[in-house]
Amino acid sequence: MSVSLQPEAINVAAEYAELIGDEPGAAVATFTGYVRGHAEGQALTALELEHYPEMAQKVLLSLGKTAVERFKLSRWRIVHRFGSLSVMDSIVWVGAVAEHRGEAIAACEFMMDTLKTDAPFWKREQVGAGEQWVARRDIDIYRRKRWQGEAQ
Amino acid sequence: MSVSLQPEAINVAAEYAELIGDEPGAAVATFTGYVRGHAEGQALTALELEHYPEMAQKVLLSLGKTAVERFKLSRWRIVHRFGSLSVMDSIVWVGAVAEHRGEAIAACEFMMDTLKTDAPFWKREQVGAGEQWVARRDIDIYRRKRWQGEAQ
Amino acid sequence: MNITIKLFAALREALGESELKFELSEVSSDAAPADVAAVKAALANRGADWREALYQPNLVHALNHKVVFTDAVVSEGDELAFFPPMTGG
Amino acid sequence: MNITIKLFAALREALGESELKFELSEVSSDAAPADVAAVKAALANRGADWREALYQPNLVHALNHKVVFTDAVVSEGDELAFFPPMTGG
Repeated sequence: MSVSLQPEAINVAAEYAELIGDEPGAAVATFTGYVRGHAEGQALTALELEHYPEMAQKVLLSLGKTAVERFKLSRWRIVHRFGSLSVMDSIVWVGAVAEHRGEAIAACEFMMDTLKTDAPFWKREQVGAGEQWVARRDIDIYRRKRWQGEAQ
Repeated sequence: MSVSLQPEAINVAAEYAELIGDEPGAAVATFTGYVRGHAEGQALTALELEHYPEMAQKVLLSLGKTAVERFKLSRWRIVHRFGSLSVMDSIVWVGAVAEHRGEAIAACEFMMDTLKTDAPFWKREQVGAGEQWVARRDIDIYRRKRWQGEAQ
Repeated sequence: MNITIKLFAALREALGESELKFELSEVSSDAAPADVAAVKAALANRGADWREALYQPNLVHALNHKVVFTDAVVSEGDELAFFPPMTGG
Repeated sequence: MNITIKLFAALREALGESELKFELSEVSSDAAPADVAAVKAALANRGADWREALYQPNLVHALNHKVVFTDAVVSEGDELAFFPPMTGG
């Protein structure tokens, strides 16, 4: 039911407690993404996440609402970091509560696949001495499109 | 990498911390199931979970190992309660760590779908004044079979 | 020379027992080792409630903690369990 | 009578600006309101670096925080952003 864009580390335990609230639904699925220690075979030392705050907020809020309708969620939450991140830092967390496990799990996957390509964040990797903007991956476009094929 | 069968409530925060360990993988998915407050339209007041301890331990351990091979997991954990449960109690928790989100999420769904039909637990619901053994649901058989069709 | 029989859930309730010993030589010889079907048939002789419980549709047979078909061969010291479809998770 | 232009990531870097004002009357009249394509064309006149950045393949255009095609009509007070494909998550 809410979005947080934050520079701080994600407190997964606190987010989970907030997600389920006083009356947990029957099925709760979560996903956390962490910064990988390598990028295309090279050691990654840090990651800078640029974002477009107003648009990111709107896109993620709209994504949550779409997930509610599509997967009959009772609760959801999306947390996305921005700014300077280190290897193994948490970068994104999504949680979904539904009556059945299939819906909760699918909603998490849908939110992740969609925010990867639709939410205005850009990753800049520090690889060894150099830096580079991360290019969009074909697999992410493919994964995003799968959900459009199934759209109601 | 481990299974816990326990009568105690599941400490989701502690399980998560244990799952990821000191070096989280890039993608972490979890699922928690809670006791529903109703069963086929009637209010449910309590749930008794009978189990076959030695077999449950073996089946779930083997399930985790299968998930490792199938979804290239670096870490996993399955926690299942037994004994007397109340409405809204946590009943099962699974967690999977992989290099990519698709694999971590699919592994959670695979573990849940498989344990529902293959792990020796039996639910006895207290519904109003009466009690009844829960019957296996067709949807659970269907969901389990989907994974066999895709097996390598 | 016996095996352990375990019963769970509705079966355990219907038969009023959760665990019993079964003398394998009742149904087995060196020439013809017993399978799960033979043990079931011998147990069914204990009465109508046993017959009904053990031949109910969808009964699950687990031999040494592994689900098996009724043609699985049973050996001394084995643990054989009967129970209804599992409903975990 | 102007709009706000925003640039992000590699575009922001290449052009050395993250936000600028654009006088919409340069490209718009009551009879022919400007669309995103017209604003882009005017900005591209600022130099080769602008031209290259704004006509790169896969450039994304967002008008008031929504991704749009270049035929979207731009009105006074709007916020128009240009950026490369998003790589969140």
